[in-house]
Amino acid sequence: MPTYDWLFDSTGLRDWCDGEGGSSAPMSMADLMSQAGNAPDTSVWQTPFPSMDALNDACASFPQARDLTRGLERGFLDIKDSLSVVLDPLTQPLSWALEAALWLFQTTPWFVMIPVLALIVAVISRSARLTGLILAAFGGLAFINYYDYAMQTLAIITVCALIAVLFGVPVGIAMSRSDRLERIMIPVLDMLQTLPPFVYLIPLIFLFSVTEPKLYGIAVILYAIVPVVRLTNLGIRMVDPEVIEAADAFGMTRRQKLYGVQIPLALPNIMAGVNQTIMMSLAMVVIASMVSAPGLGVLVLRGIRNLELGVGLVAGFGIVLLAVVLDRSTKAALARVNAVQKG
Amino acid sequence: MPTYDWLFDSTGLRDWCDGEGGSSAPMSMADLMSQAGNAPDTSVWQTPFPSMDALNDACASFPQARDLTRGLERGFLDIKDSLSVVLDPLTQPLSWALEAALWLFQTTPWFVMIPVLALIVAVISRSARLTGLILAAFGGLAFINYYDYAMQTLAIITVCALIAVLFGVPVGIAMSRSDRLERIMIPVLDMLQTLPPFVYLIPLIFLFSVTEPKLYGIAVILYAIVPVVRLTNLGIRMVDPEVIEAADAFGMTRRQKLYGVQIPLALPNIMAGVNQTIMMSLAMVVIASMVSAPGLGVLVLRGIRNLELGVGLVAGFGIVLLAVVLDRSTKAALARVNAVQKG
Amino acid sequence: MTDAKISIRNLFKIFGEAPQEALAHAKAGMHKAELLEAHRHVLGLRDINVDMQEGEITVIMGLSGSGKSTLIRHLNRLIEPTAGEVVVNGENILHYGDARLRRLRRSNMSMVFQKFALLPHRSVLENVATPMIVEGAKKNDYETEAAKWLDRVGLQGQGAQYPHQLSGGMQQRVGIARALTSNSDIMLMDEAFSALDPLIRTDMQDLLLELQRELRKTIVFITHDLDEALKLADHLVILKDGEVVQQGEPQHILMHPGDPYIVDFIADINRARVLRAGTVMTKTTDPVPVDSEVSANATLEEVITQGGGNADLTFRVMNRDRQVGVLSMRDVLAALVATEGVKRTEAPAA
Amino acid sequence: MTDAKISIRNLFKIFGEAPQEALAHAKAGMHKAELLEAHRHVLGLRDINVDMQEGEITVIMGLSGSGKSTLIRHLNRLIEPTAGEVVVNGENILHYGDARLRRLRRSNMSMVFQKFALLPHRSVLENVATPMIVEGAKKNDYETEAAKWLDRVGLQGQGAQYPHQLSGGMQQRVGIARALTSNSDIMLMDEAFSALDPLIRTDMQDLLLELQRELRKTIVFITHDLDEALKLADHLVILKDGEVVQQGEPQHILMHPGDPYIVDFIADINRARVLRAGTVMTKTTDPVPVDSEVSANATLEEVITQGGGNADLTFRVMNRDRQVGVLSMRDVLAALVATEGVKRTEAPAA
Amino acid sequence: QDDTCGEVSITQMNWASASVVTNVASFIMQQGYGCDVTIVPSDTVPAITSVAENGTPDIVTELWTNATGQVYERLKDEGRIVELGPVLDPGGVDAWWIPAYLAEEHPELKTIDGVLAHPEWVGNRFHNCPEGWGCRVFNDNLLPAFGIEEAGIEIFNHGSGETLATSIASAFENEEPWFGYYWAPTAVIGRYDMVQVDMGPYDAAAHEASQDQDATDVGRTSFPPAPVATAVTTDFEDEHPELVAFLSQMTFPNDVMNATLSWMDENAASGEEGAVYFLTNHKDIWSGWLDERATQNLSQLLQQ
Ligand SMILES: Nc1ncnc2c1ncn2[C@@H]1O[C@H](COP(=O)(O)OP(=O)(O)OP(=O)(O)O)[C@@H](O)[C@H]1O
Ligand SMILES: Nc1ncnc2c1ncn2[C@@H]1O[C@H](COP(=O)(O)OP(=O)(O)OP(=O)(O)O)[C@@H](O)[C@H]1O
Ligand SMILES: [Mg+2]
Ligand SMILES: [Mg+2]
Repeated sequence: MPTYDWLFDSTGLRDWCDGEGGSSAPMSMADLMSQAGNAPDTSVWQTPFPSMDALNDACASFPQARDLTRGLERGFLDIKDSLSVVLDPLTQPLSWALEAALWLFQTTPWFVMIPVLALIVAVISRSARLTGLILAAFGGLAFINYYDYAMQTLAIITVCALIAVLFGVPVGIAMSRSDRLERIMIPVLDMLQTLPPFVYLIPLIFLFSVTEPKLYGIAVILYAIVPVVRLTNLGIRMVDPEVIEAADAFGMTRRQKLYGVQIPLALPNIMAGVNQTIMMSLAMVVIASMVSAPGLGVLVLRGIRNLELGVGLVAGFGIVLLAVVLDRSTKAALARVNAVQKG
Repeated sequence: MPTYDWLFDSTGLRDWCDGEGGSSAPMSMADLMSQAGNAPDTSVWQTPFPSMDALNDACASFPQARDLTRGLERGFLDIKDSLSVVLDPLTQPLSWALEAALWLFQTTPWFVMIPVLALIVAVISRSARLTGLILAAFGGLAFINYYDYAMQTLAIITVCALIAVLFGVPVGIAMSRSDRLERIMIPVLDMLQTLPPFVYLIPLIFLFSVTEPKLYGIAVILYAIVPVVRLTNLGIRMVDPEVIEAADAFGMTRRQKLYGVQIPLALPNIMAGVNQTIMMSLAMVVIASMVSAPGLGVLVLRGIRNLELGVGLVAGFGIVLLAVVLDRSTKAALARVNAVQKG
Repeated sequence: MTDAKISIRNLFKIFGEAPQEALAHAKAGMHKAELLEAHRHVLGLRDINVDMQEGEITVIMGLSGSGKSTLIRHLNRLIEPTAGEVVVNGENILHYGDARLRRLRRSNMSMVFQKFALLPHRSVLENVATPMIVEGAKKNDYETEAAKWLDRVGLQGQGAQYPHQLSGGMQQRVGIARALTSNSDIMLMDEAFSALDPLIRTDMQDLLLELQRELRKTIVFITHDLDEALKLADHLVILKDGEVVQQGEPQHILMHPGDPYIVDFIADINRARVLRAGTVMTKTTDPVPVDSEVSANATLEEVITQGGGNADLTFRVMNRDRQVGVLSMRDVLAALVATEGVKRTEAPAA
Repeated sequence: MTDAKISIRNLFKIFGEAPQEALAHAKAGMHKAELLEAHRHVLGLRDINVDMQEGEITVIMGLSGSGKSTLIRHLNRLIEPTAGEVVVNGENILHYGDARLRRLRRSNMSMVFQKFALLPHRSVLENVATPMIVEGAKKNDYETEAAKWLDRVGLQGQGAQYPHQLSGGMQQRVGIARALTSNSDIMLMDEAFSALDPLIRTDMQDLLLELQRELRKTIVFITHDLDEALKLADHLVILKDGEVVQQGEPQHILMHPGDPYIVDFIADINRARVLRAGTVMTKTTDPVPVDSEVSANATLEEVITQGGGNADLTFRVMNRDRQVGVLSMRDVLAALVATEGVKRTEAPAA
Repeated sequence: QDDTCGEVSITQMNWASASVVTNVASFIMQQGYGCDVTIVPSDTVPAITSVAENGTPDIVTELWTNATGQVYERLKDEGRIVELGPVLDPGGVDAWWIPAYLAEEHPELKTIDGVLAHPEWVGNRFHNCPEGWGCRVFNDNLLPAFGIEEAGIEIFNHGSGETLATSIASAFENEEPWFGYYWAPTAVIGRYDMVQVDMGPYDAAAHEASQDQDATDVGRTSFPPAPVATAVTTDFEDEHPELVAFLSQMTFPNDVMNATLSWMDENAASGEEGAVYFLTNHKDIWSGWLDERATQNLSQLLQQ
């Protein structure tokens, strides 16, 4: 069976293989079957890839793939403590912010909260229709007793999106001003967007106490920060070069140019980024609920775990409703920014 | 406690309330506490929203919120059989396609598969570097014994993205030709993108057996089809109106215009949609593994379930690697389309 | 005038939600600015009547937004009018059905566009062959024909390239070749040369005139450049705010501008280059004592050159070997500065 | 020539990866096309030497891609040269540090842009006040000053509007007002009028000339329109492929084009409108029998008008009440058609 | 081998012991009975729902029947599913646990009264099940019954089993107090040395009541062993009597299962490898599950 014996025999590594106490892999199902007398036919077509396990078969000293993943795990656990000493206090404010927001959104009575939300939307959108939509949406959710869950979700999204914007915009600005930073950040952003959130949740769980809200806060922020960074960078880089030239020609300093020209002109793009950031934090609420975030996500999970179709669907549509409301409100704000500049 | 008694008393509905055998909600924790003599202070600030449950408190005949979700569930279960009769055969080919692809990708030996993949990429990208990347990526995955999982994931993505494109492009074309259809479709697409995939997994589990691959196939396709539809529509609508005018001026029929002008010119956009569709199907692999899709997602889940940090991380990076490879390859194809047209 | 190749009659075009209502106002005498103000409708064209003769170049000019593009797009019905008739070859094309309209576009009219509007994904040869491909021709059928026209516009051997590999001037030549391939007798050109550099532009104008001398198509040409208009036009139509301010022979308009707007417009023109002996001569067939002969088509510049700087000559003006008038250097000089006079005296509308 | 306000000496600009290497080739005599072909570097400017006098309008013209924008951007160092000097007020600005350069841009130079380049999120008044706001002025400080210049360009009371609410011509006026607010003595204008309609363009040219008569700034003006160049220029620089083909007084260039390229360029010009009596007269201070007097600055068109069409007059040409030459109508006519002759005889370079 | 068996599908739940059970069953059915086995990765509720709605998969194993709510009971009543026998002997363990080091330090904590008396020793926190799990229902009823909150212990509802497990792991990493619900046999309990908190006597009525989501006044009770069963569809029962016989016999002693799980943990082994480990080391156990024909088919292996 060990196809790659010859490799170690011919290179004279046989001694090393047999020498040290290398561990051999546990028996696989295929091995067992062959023992049971039903060996799968081993034609040339079945030649295994010279993978770590195949090589370990031939030479016990060669590490197995599982040694690799274990090593990774051990390595992480080794640095985990020092990491957590640094990160824990740094991220503590996030926990506080989330707790405070959850407390605020939940203790404020509905007859204060709903009008306040409607008022905010009315002010930023100047649209009666949209304000009506807000009232109807939250009224509807409250009527079917989903108000508390919706508020929890809203609180989490508010905090996370706010923090994502707070960090994302400066990062985007920095990227727009340095081609080198841009070259470094773009793959990082790409990775944040393709890496399944579950994957970075695992180390996070080890780093922080699972009972801390920041656990899901960080997961949501990491996932949602990408668009605002990207679009801030893009927006500033796309500012009409003639306008930038004019700013230079009139002797503006880099600072004046940034605050007086680039950011204002990139505002439509930045706002589009904010809109997407909010949408993406909303997309994460279900996954966040897997690491104990309260809100509508919990109901969706309950729906899927118990196959309570109704609960899952209604909570899902609750999320969609929140999404529509937030999307419309930010787009209305965006439209007003655009109207001033025309673009 | 029932704050809204007056509502039913004053409207003369009291009889109706007490008449029929309406079910009263189970006693809540708060009720229990008040019975225990520890009634929370009920100031005006605690007035509950006139929600279904609050009204049910006051009037037993008024339905509770859970009646709503239960009703929804029952409604779905009632139509489920007829739905399933229609959908089951319609979607059967998807199961076959997935099974065939999984079989093909898994039985083809690695020393055929890897070169074939590299060759495909070499042909579409004409880039030695990219081809090298492919070889390195799959070789690396194989070396750490993740080859089989990667192939399963690749098979699923290939089939799902292909089907998404196959359906998405015509839908996008139809949208671009009818403003009405566009108005109808845009909210549907928005919803598909904001609804957590978990939510539509629930009814799918009811509809199809968990043994059928189409269960996750449909979930992946529903999630991934959005960008290709959107960008096909956008691409065709954005074709330079002067070129369209030229086509009209030379007497092209609608058909000639579509195939000879609009689709070729929208190709860069359509390709960008295909790229995003592939990325989104990849983003779904972990969630798909929750409903029995094989592949790297299984390992990610195993990583978090068994707290095997290393396995989760490596599998996660395997997914990112696949993402990078697929992204680069489709972008290279896109670049070649663009080079011909310059844009 | 009924034998005109194309004849536009009482054409109105109004952009907006309810054009028919606005049309009533326009017919009642409202103009562009008022209609926009009072009814939020854009008056694209208002009561246009133009005849375009077979084998002539009709130039439509006017400032941006004056309705030039709107007008030319009515000729092949890329835009539907709000009211009025467009008669081509004696038939009102507004009565055409889809198929008949397509036939008109395929075989009677071809168009050249300001931004070239080539198909970027097709080779130059395929672009030139577009009108034939539309008719279903295969590569074998169209190859020689398309190559012929490509040669004709001076792009021999470039057929295999793609549009983006060519310069602007070359792309526009492809556009012209494409229009010529359709073998239609009417060519519509909407600011076909506006996107080009001045020197290349002069080249293209010369190319067009050369082709026209040979093929004698009916050409409708749009420009907002007066020099270009005067160089090309047999018949000149000046639009302003969707209305025809003046139309007629370019020489005539130059000598008798009908409107202060036109006076402004022609103020900068190089009159010596544009005015012709036949326009400024004193008409007479009487034999008079003269120093030399000039053609009625000669520009004043040519007359002056011919005179060698001599200031007191008198010429006999000839048209096809027959005297049609006489022209003294004094008339020439007077014509060179005539505009100012016209401005002050308000010449009657042509 | 050392007392020029701005003096450009041996300026080279090469775009590409390794400009210094390519520079050696350029200095060794390579031209744009060869450099691109052989070394994949774009020759932006090659050995430019131009002096711009205080209080004059220097017009730089040339076809698209000839390096006009590149040149003007060296004057305030928006582009760094590959080699050479730019001397402003006697100092080589290439030695300036950041702060000193900013001072130069703030107080000595201002710029007007082809596409206006206004700040869309600021009101018109704030846009006009940009140079003062950059210096840290508050609303109170800049308001009157900005309003003054806004008046000056004919936009009284439009200060509260936003740029997108104005038409193109009005936006360009804002751009000019902005440049004027900086109170700098040098104004750089890169195709400032190219985006405008012909009639509005004429307006703006007149506005510029009027302001210039009054404020006597040093203006560098870029255009690819010869008519515009001749109308505005005190000194005309003609670029081609990054090199100066000819520079000098416009009248002189017209009469003595140094290059077939320039001949092509000026072929279309309205000479009567552009040539002046002083240029074509016979220089003499001897009293001769004449019919009338003209100013040396009068255009030939004005001379002809003054002659009332009379073809055999002779004028005394006066400059500040002193005779500087005589001009016969025969000279005038000869000058009107001179180009052809030059083309044939290859006039020596100016 | 004969191929009278045909195609069979069996679920594999997403925790470690279930994957051992499934792989063992699958191996025996393949090698012993000549079946063509498809393993369907799934979860308790989706699996049971799929059986209810679509009649597939054929075999659901390691089914914690307490966690399935009424669906399972209904299916049994309707005669669409047949429970064959227990998978674990004596059964699954539901319990409230504390880490062993905590029990060593404060032996009082081994009883619930000790915990209630010294909530600070367990970190003033109870780690509860996620929403949607069967255990959540009875925990929510039992927690007030024991007066956990009144004692000053905060109840933390986890979002998923993963965070619940990690909280144990991270408590062990840092030797911190931990108190909460978990179940066995599992990889986590196999890996970490946990002690069950003694919750007093078992009260069947209270236990019954605690299964109801809407129950109000539940008394104190400890957990009985949880039934963990193998179930098959009635169609399957008719068609494959020999497999039904085997599956009814298939019962893993708890200690063997725990040993297998901790071996898996030490070796970072997959469920498949765990099954192989069991099959090679405990032939005495599984040989008793087989009928004659299967014994013969597997004789080569059994004799080694
Ligand atoms: N589809 C439309 N909807 C509304 N208004 C339109 C539309 N098309 C043209 N117009 C208006 O009609 C008028 C004439 O437009 P047109 O494009 O014909 O002008 P033009 O003379 O071709 O100008 P340019 O030189 O800029 O091409 C303009 O005021 C324009 O705004
Ligand atoms: N940043 C740059 N990188 C490379 N080449 C450049 C760059 N900027 C200008 N060039 C090249 O330098 C040459 C001169 O360009 P410039 O913009 O100065 O021309 P211009 O005379 O202003 O033309 P236009 O009339 O089109 O504005 C052109 O060939 C152009 O392609
Ligand atoms: Mg137009
Ligand atoms: Mg330029």
